[in-house]
Order: sequence, then structure tokens, then C-alpha cells
Amino acid sequence: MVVQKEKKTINRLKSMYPLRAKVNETYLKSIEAIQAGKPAVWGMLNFYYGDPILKAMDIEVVYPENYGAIAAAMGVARQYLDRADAEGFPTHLCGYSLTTLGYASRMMKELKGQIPPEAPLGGMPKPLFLMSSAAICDARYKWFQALGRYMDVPVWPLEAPIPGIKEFFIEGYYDKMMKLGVKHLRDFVAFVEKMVGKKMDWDRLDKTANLMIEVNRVWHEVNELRKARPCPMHSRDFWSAMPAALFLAGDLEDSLRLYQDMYREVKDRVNNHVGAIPDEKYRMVFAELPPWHSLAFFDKLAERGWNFVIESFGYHPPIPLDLSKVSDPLERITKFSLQFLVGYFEDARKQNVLGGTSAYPYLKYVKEWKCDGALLHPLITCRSASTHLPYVSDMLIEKLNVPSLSIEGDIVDLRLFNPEDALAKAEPFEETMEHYKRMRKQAGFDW
Amino acid sequence: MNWFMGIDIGSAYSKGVITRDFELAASHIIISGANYRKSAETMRTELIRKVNLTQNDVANTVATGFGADNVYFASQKTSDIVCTARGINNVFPQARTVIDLAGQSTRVIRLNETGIVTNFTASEKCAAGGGRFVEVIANVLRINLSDFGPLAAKSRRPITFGTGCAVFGESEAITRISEGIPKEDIAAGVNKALASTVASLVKKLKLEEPCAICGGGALNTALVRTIESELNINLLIPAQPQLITALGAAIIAATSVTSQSSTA
Amino acid sequence: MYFAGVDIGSTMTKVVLMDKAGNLLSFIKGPTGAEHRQLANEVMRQALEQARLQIDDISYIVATGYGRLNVPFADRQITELSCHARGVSSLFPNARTAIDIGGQDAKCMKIDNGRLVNFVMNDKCAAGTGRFLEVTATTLGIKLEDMGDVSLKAAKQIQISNLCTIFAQQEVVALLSRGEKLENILAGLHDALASRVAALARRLGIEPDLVLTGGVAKNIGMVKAMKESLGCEILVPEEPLLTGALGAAILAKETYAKAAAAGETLPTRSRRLEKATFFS
Amino acid sequence: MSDKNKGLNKAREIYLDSSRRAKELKAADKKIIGYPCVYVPVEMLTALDLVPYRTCADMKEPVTEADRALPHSFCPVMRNCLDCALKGKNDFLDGMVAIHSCDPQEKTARIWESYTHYPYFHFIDMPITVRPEALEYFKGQLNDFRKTLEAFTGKKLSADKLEAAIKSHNQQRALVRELYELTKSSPPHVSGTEIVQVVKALTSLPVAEGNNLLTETIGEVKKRAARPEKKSARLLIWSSTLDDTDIMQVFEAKANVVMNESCGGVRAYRGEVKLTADRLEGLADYYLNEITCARTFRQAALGETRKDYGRDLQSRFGYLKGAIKDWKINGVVMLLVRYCDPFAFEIPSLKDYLNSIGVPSTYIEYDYTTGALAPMRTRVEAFIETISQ
Ligand SMILES: Nc1ncnc2c1ncn2[C@@H]1O[C@H](COP(=O)(O)OP(=O)(O)O)[C@@H](O)[C@H]1O
Ligand SMILES: Nc1ncnc2c1ncn2[C@@H]1O[C@H](COP(=O)(O)OP(=O)(O)O)[C@@H](O)[C@H]1O
Ligand code: SF4
Ligand code: SF4
Ligand code: SF4
Repeated sequence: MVVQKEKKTINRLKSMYPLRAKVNETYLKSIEAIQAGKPAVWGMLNFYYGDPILKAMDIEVVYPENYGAIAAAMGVARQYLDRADAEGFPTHLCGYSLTTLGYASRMMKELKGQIPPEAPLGGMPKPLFLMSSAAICDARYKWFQALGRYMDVPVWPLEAPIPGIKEFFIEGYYDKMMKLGVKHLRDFVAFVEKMVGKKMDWDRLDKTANLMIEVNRVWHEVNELRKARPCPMHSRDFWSAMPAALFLAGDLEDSLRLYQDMYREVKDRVNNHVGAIPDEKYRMVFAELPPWHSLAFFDKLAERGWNFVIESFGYHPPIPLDLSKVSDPLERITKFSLQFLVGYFEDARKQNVLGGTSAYPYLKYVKEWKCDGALLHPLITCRSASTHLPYVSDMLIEKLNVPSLSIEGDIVDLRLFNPEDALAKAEPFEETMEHYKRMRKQAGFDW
Repeated sequence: MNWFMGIDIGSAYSKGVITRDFELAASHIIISGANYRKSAETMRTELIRKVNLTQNDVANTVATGFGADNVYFASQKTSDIVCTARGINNVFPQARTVIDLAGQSTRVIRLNETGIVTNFTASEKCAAGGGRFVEVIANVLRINLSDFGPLAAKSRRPITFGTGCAVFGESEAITRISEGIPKEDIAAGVNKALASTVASLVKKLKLEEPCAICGGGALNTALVRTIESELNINLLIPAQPQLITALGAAIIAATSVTSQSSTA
Repeated sequence: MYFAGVDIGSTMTKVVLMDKAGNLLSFIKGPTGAEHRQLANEVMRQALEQARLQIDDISYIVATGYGRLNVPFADRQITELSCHARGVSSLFPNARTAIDIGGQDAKCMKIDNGRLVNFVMNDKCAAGTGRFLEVTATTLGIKLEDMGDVSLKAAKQIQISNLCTIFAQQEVVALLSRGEKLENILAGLHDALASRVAALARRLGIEPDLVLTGGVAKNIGMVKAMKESLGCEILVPEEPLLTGALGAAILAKETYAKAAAAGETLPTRSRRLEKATFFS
Repeated sequence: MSDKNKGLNKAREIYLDSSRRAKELKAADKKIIGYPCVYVPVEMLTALDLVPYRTCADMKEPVTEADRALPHSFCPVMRNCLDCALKGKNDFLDGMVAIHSCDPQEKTARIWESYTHYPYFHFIDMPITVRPEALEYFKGQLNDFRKTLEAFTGKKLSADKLEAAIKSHNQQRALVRELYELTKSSPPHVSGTEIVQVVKALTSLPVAEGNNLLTETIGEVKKRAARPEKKSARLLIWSSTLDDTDIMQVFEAKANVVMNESCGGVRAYRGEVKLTADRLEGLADYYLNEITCARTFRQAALGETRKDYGRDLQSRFGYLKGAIKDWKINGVVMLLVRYCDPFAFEIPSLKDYLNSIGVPSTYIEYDYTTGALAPMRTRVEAFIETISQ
């Protein structure tokens, strides 16, 4: 009998594996550490504001947003969702938030604080406090507030300014954002100190901040290399490697070394014209969260010559900025975090693309990474990953003659994403991409 | 060998055509039924009979539609979106947008002068957004599908359906009949509901004129009128709108053979 | 003194007549049947006939259900939620949760002390209601009454992938022609509906005793599927279709008694046995 | 009083055709500035002689144009609002001011700005906490707003004029509260439906005209013989947006809605702007701290390191308690606009709070379309049945 192995067309980076292993390992390690009595915090992905502070204070962080994805993939999310539903949370809310709320209800109301036995990867233990975030979406601070029903732990909502693109250029605007950020972080440090009962080690924070910035810089450079044709690194490698930069998962010195290795491997591929897929016909940008449970879908597309060369702005490191002269680590962290939000504003204003923080970068990516098409994956219950997509698709076609294919999915109701249906649309979409390739030629674009 | 066959096994109807020199030579429409494989066979036999040929005279066959997998004798399966675009381009080379009103869904496709798809979108998987809604209501009104359009055209006061569900729409229609609401107002109400779904799909994609309409739903002339007034445009309607996708399949059958022989 | 509850559902009209001691004098159900115009009053007429009463003998009439708004001979309208809750708790005094799956919607009710205290309902898409089964029964050419029994014979469940009732209907036909067994398909259909209703019910939180009422409760295949989806015991009234009308009759009696005790006279409508219309 | 053009009648007319007055004023060379959310400090517009005009959504208008700009699973109020703009209904505006009150407001503002071309467009960022640094930042935002307004009008925002504007708007707030005093009686002197019309009229008129309208209305209502019919329940509706009379009527067919705790009701009028030395400070403080809406993150004490759910509920919902007592409310409807995240997350906690003070409540969801009314009706009736047994 011949066992048919699933064909894998994507040529994965070797340097990705140790990085991914590291991320997984640190996850388990941190659970162990917490179980051994180390303080744990539930954190919301906050785009660099709070994490270095927690890291410098030696606090382990678990990310419910991330855990929601794990629970969904492992098939245990359903029962938490049902619980949240029964507790009266409207079903149209962010699926990850409902998973967490259901989880908290099970752990705190039913099991009196014990980690539920069915919880995958060791579960999330009761936190010391909650660090929520105002950046990107309302769910991200309202959700942690709602957790107050189940756990009497304090919440710190991290403020993040949401400037308008034009308004940002009003004189003095940036300084006011800085003032807010630095003062806010200073108060946050005081809060954390009180919570863990020890003082901040400022030298350590200084080092942590620098490492965070450096890790992200290298990671940025890796992604710049993907502009090469054929593109040496597929989005799947990006997703596997991103947690080390985005959540600062793992030891930062290790991460730095591993990203440097990755840089070398990718550079090598560029020099030797090695692509991430055998025959790159279409260069694609992927918008927002990938369908984690059907990643094999990308192999099928790779067989058709679709290479995914760049992806969601929200998971990308900020455009590097020289911060070596900024002596106060809190100021450095704030500048770095703000850079994530406003790094593309100058350009966006010039191009008069005012549709928001997460919209403009797609135009830049498509232009610089020379994409033929965009695959958009709007998610029923994640507003922030979906709201800007119609606008993005409109701008891409209008300004750059690049078409988009939109395939609906969800973050927890995994059945919603139908890979067969999506593949059935690949054929007509290839025609569309070919058409626009010609249009771009006519309009004088260089790809 | 210049005969080509295109077979479109739709959710409601199976449509087949034979072309010669890119011209329609024969066509056939049957109800898809439950056994798509059998429908495909019947289709082939009938088409060949109509042009007085044998199977071997057909140089190439392309299958498309919901049940394309069952057309085992086709050389290739092609997406219905692509077929519709090629088909409409054959009939109306000037068309830049085409609305395809099929049984399960409504599709809107933008295309260029060579029939290449330049963008597309489809309605959600809810019967209230496709031709099935018309069938369901026609059944309640006890009229033939072919009478639906002429009937609806008579309406002055189309009803508004209370829910967006075709199943509930069915009971609502039954109730309305019992209240003495004229059948034409009910029929026109269905058209109104569908037209607004279509209009929002078209707007989402952005309309480029001229715009054509095809698929079985285009046989419903009143629906076509309603869509026209909703979008405030004139639509191009092919003589046999239901055949367009099958025609496109036959054209692809022809072009892929020609391009193969030229590269060989 | 006599009281009546009239439940005009989307599919069936049900009438319960009761005397002042609460004894049931008659209960009749018949199709709401919009196509034949007179059915609500027709069902009422039959009920009166069975109880050997005249319409003028009835002291107070409560109408409920989807068509409650325009019943010419009813004195008061009460939502089917309150009526079902009342009906259920008169039959099962320990009931805390009731699920009613009707032809037009599915509702879950929390009951405390015989009264409705909270509820959730679905009425947007036929796929989560009894209509889902009705439609597929018609397609398959089997009797609604038999669906449940047949489904119990299933050796396995076949997943129905289409969410939409109408497309599911088509899918079922295709499955049959592919040679799938009817009972397995039916089991899949019941499971699909049950899981949708169970999701709704969980939103409210389920407390025992749990009662399933409404026409769909007559279907033992659904009762089984609901048990599996919810993982708890389910009680079913003998005549689940009548629960709403029964509740309406009881509420009629109670409203009347309360007014009488307070020395008030309730306004009543003239007793005209005329057709009821749904839309104003 | 039988003058058809006064008081309630006038309010109804403006409600039905809200842009008429703005267009008249525009024809008389006034500049009209739109704003989609009550968090925009209209005082600053008034002080510069600009006419603030709230660009409301229109429930009766099916959304057709916004489909290409926003996905379906998005706040239907803002979708509808943008749809109206894309249909050109606000083309008469000289400018727009949007604000980051919630995510959908912020996102819609971006798209609004991109797809329309008013001579002036400004976006105000607003923090989510009431911490001192957040207040300071918000004040800075208002100062930037001042700068762009001054550049647009070519005038300086004078302290006197701003003070006068604040006073007029405070007077408007006081008058609305006075109007709400008239729903305390049973039956109320004025119905929830009528108040929806009045409030919408206020947001479509210059402040002075609005104040006149209020004065007329209050006088008329106090004197009139025919009061709304007494119903079996007195409701408070807690919602993000309840600004349509048809929805209100679904409730008022069976109950008296004596408090509309939404931005179509009392929300923007409960407090008062303080006349601080730095006027912008008073404004910033009012909008960030005083308006109670789910969008602002509140906690019992700033940066508290201990947490107690009971105190937490009190800090978030305590403002409802007084109204529930004083207006003798016997039922609360949590009316949720589907996909409205800030309010949706509050529902279970608010329910806990209301339980703790012994008021029955129900949760009803709607999607801001007329199609939502029929299913709502049964839910509303059933709730009223449960509380009036
Ligand atoms: N004679 C007719 N008059 C009006 N409408 C028709 C007629 N025939 C078919 N239709 C409509 O066309 C639809 C089927 O269209 P078709 O393009 O064949 O769909 P499919 O490819 O899914 O089978 C039916 O659902 C019905 O609404
Ligand atoms: N004898 C029966 N066996 C199985 N199911 C039944 C039977 N009678 C009715 N039903 C189911 O009950 C539903 C109607 O229930 P009912 O409670 O009368 O609803 P409504 O009040 O909306 O008319 C139908 O959709 C059908 O699925
Ligand atoms: S809605 Fe999306 S971005 Fe917001 S918390 Fe949920 S998953 Fe995260
Ligand atoms: S609403 Fe009706 S037509 Fe639409 S999916 Fe549901 S059952 Fe099907
Ligand atoms: S508060 Fe809610 S209803 Fe209001 S704009 Fe925001 S999301 Fe929409």
C-alpha cells in the first residue's frame, strides 16, 4: 500500500524551525514557571508598549488573543464559546474574547481557580493583573474589563493614541503623543511595581528595550529581502517566526541570533535566486489573520504558482528608527511603539490615502514587493482585521491596478473558511491578475 | 474537427451547447435532477443528435457549473465565472460587466474586450439571494417560471417581504394570496427583493457599462426591468441568456484546442 | 363560565377550551392554512362543537402565536412566550426551562414560579426552526409524523453541509440519489437543527427541568437529537402542540379571575367568528 | 397652545427633515459643520459662528452605497451614516469633525474623509481612560482642533465667545433635563417618542434656536391636557443609539419610556461643562469624564491594585441608580446595536448591576433597519408581560 503524503510545495526556511521551536518552548517554559509560582499576567498584544516593561520585571505573560487561536485550532473553543454565550455575551463579539470569557468563567466560577483540565498547552493560570490595550480595536480593552465578572484582579488599559493622518502633522502633535505615552508608561511601571512588590531594574529595562528594537530591526531587514524575485520567503515562514518579535516571546538574545540566522539564509536564497515556491507566477499579499487551521491551502495555491511575499501590516515590525540617542528607556519604548502606528503616515499623506493606519501600508507593500494580487481574509467576528479591507481593495485597484480576492472566514468558527470554495475562485482570479498585469504595463508601472 | 461542446451542469438546469467556428450550432436545456452524471450523458446524446454528428466529431468538451465533476467525458473543468465571461463576450463583445442570475447564487463579473475576467463577486449562500427564491414563489403562485416575468410586469404595488428568508417568504406569499393580494404584486415583490441584492453586489464591484445580464434569471423580464431601474441603466440581454455559461465553456473548448495545436 | 386560548401558529392553529375550574373541555388543532381563509375560526368552531358550547358562552378569550394580532373574536393578545411558559409550568410544575420549536421560530424560555422570566429566540432564518424539517419532509415525500421514527433507525449521521434550508433540501435529494440511506440522512438533518437550537438555548443557560414543546417535540428523532446536543434529560408534554393554547386559556382564566376579585369588568370584544388575518 | 409651528410640532417637522434648517442657514451664508457623534465639542463650533449639524443615520434608508466601503459585520449605525454621506445627503456641509469615540467612529471617519470632499475635515483623537495624562492629551487634541478651525474660518476663537457658547450649550443641557423632569409623573407629560424628535431637532439646529424650541416645548407640554396614555410599565432604555421614532414606538405601544439613556436621548445632556480658567480644560473634562458611555474605561480608583467587582459595577453603572429610583422605573431594556462592541461587552455586567439593585432587565439586539422592528415587537411585549404580571 502506498501512503499518499500530502504534497508540500512551499520550500520552508530551515532557520524558521529553531525559531518556531524556541517560541513553543518558551511558551511551555513560562507555563512551568508560572506553575512554580512566578507571577503571570494576561496581556493583550499592545504593539510594543507594555511588553518590555513586564519582561524587564521578570513577569510571565500569556496572551488570551493567542490562546483563543490555540483553543480554536485544538477544537476546545466551542465549549468556552457556549459558556460565554450562556453568560449573556452577544455572539457577534470577537471570538477570541468569547473564548477567554468562557474560559475564565469555567476556571473561576466552576473550578474555583483551577486550570481547566481540558485546556490545551497547560492552560492560562489565574493572572496577577490584566494588561489590556486601546490600540487597534475596542474589544481589546472592553474584553478585559468584562473579565472582572470572573476574577477580582486589576486591569491596566494601556492608552494608545490613534492619530488622524493629516492631523498628525499639526505642529507639536508628536510631542503630545510622546508626553502621553511616557507619562502613562511611568505610571504603569509604578503600578507593576506595586503589584509584584519590587522595584524596576532600569538597567535591565534599558537592555530589554534595546534588544526589542534590534530584534525588530533585523526582522524588518529579513522582510525587505522578500522584495527579490522570486521571493525567497513565504508568508508561512513569516507567521511561524513572528511571535518572537511581536510578543517578544522567548529570550531576546536568542531571538536576535535566530533572526540573524534567518537573515543569512534568506540573503543566500536571494543571491542564488531560490524562491519559496518552485515556480513563482503570482506574487501575493495576504491581508490579516491567516486561516490557521487550513494552512495546507497555501500549498495548493503554491502549486498554481501563487507565492505569498508579504502580509498584514499589523504583524510587521515598525520601520526602523535610530533611537540610540534616546537615553530614557520609557521614551525609547514610546517612540518605537509610536513608530509602529505612524511610520507610514508621511507617505500616506503624500499619496493622499487617508483611510487609516492599517490601510495605507498595503499600498506600499503591493508597490514595493510588486504584488499581482491581494488575498483578503475578512473575519466575521474580528472587526479590526476586516473593517479596512473593502477600502484597501478599492485603493489597490484604483491607484495601482492590483485586484483583490476576498474569502470570508472566522477566527473561531473555523468551518466558515471553505478552502474548496476558495480554490474554485483561484482560476477566475488568475485571469483577473493577468488582466491587471497588462493594465499596469499600459499605465507604466514596473511590474 | 471544428465542433466543440460546452456543458454547464447548474444547480437547477443543465445547459449544453455545440459550437462551430465560435457560432452556436445546437443547444439543449434539461432539469439537472438528482443524477448529474445521467444529465450529462443525456445532454451529450441530445446535442449530438441535434447536429447530426457522432461523439467523435466533437473535438473537445469543457464542463462547468455546480456539477461539472460529473461530466466524465469532458477534457477539462473550468470555473463558471470564466465561462460566463467568455460566453457573454461572444454575444456582446462590448459588455464590461455581466450579472449572472443563477439558481443558487447571483454573480457579478467585470470583463474586458477579450472576455477576460477583471473582477467578480458572488452573493452569499442564502436562497433569498438567488433564482431559487423565484422558483419557490412561482410554485406557491402556481404559475410556470416562464409566466413569472410577464405577471410581475403587471404589478403596480409590489409587496415588501418581512424577512430576508426565502422559506419564510414562501409562507408570507401564501398568506398574502389568502388576503387577496394580487399575484402580480407578490411576484413583483420577489423581483424587488432580488433586484436590491443584485444592485448592492454591482455597486460593491463598481459598475462599468455596458452591462449585460444572463443566467436563467434573465428570462424573467420583469426582474431585468427592476434591476435596470434600481441601477438606473439599460441592460444587454442575450437571446438565450441561460446558455451563456455553456457557450463560454464551448468557446474555451475551442480555444484551448487551437492553442494546444499551435504550440505543439 | 368558560375560557378559551387560541394559538394561531404559522403552521397550525390550536384551540383549548376550559371551564372555570380549569378542566379541559376540548382541544383542537388544525392547519392555520392561509390558503383557505377561514381556518382560525374553523378550528375555534370545531372546538366549540366538541365542547358543545356557543362562542357567546366564552367569558374571556386570549389569542397568542404568530397570528395573534388580528383575531376578531379574542379579547386580549399575549405573546406566545408567556403562554408557552404558563402552559409548560401547568403541565410540569418543576419546569425551569422550556424550548419551543415551532414552524416560524425557535424560542427558549426561563420559567420561575410559573412565569416567564427570560427568553431568547431565533426568527431570522428558517434553518433553525421546525420549518427546516417540514421542508425536507415534503422534499423526501415522507410524512412529518414519520420523520422521527425513521431517523431513529440510523446507523450513522450524514452531515448536511448546507446551512440554508432550501439548499439543504437540494443536498438531501443529491444524497439520496447517491444511494445514502434515508434514515442516515434524516439523522443528519435532525442533528443539524438540534445543534442550532441548542446553541440558542445555551445562551439562556439551561436549568432542569427542561421541557420541549411546540410541534417539533412530537418528533422523537428531534427529542433524541436535542438530548444529545444538550446532554441533559428532556421532558415532553403529551400534546406538545397545544402548550401555547393551553397557556393562553389558563391566562384567560386567571386574568378574568383577577379582575373579578378586584371587582372590575374586563373589556371584551364582540364574538364574531371571522377569519383572522396576519398582517395589519 | 395651538401654533403649529411651535414646540412639539416644530420638533416633529425638523425630525422628519432634519437638514432643512441647516440648508436654509447655508443659503444665508452660514457655514455648516457636520459631526457624527455627541463627543464632538460643539461649543467650539458655536463659538466660531459655525453651525453644528449632527449627521445622523437614517434607519428608513436601506444601505446601498456603503457596501463597497465597509464590511457587513460592522456597526450598522455608522454604516448607515456613511451611506447617507456617500449618497450625497450631506454634500451641503462645509466641513466635518469626527472623533475617536469608538472604533467604528474612528474607522468610518477615515473612509468618510477619503471618499468625500468637504472644504474642512478634522479628526479628534480621544483617549479611553480618565487618567490625568489622558485628560491632558485630550486637551491638546482640542487645542489642535481649535487651530484647524481658526485656520478654516480665519478667525480667532475668543475666550468670551467660547464662554458664551459654553453657557448656551449648558443651558441646552439644563433645558433637556427639565424636559426629562416631565417624564417623572405617571403617566408622563411627554412621551419617549416625542423626546426623540426633540433631541434630533436640537442636534440639527444652532444652539439658540434649539434652546427656544426647548423652552416652547416645555411650556407646551406642561400646559397641555392630553398626556401620553398610561401603560403598564415604565422603562429605561440603555443603548448606544436610539434616535428613531419607529423603534421607540415599538416600546411605547406597550410601555412608557421615561428615560432614553442613549445619544438620541439624555446621554449628552446629563452633565454640565465647567467654566474653568482654561476653557478647553473644562470642555475636555466634560467630554472625557462627564459623559457616561461604555466607550470610556472607568474603574473605581485610578490604577487600583485591588479589584472588587461590586465597586467596579458601581463606578461603571452607578449613574443609572438615581434615575431608576426617581423615575420609578420598573424595567430596563438593554438595547444593543448589533456589532457595537463597547456596549456589547457591558451587557452581562450591567445585568449583574441591575439585578443587584433589583430592577428587571432584558437584552434586545437590533441591526438598525426597519426590518428589525417586527421581531423586536414580540420580544418587547414578552418582556413587558414578564414585568407587569
Ligand atoms: N422561463 C423562465 N422565466 C423566468 N425565470 C426563469 C425561467 N427559467 C429559469 N428561470 C430562473 O433561472 C434560475 C435558474 O437559472 P440557471 O442559470 O439555469 O441556474 P443554475 O445554473 O444554477 O441552474 C431559476 O432559479 C429561475 O429563477
Ligand atoms: N405530528 C408531527 N410530528 C412531527 N413534527 C411535527 C408534527 N406536527 C408538527 N410538527 C412540527 O412542528 C412544527 C409546527 O409547530 P407549531 O408549534 O405548531 O408551530 P407554529 O406555532 O409556528 O405553527 C412544524 O414545523 C413541524 O416541524
Ligand atoms: S476583534 Fe480581532 S483584533 Fe480585536 S481583540 Fe478580537 S481578535 Fe483581536
Ligand atoms: S434565511 Fe432562509 S433562504 Fe436564507 S439561508 Fe436561511 S433558510 Fe436559507
Ligand atoms: S458606540 Fe456602538 S452604535 Fe455607536 S458608533 Fe460606536 S459601535 Fe456604533
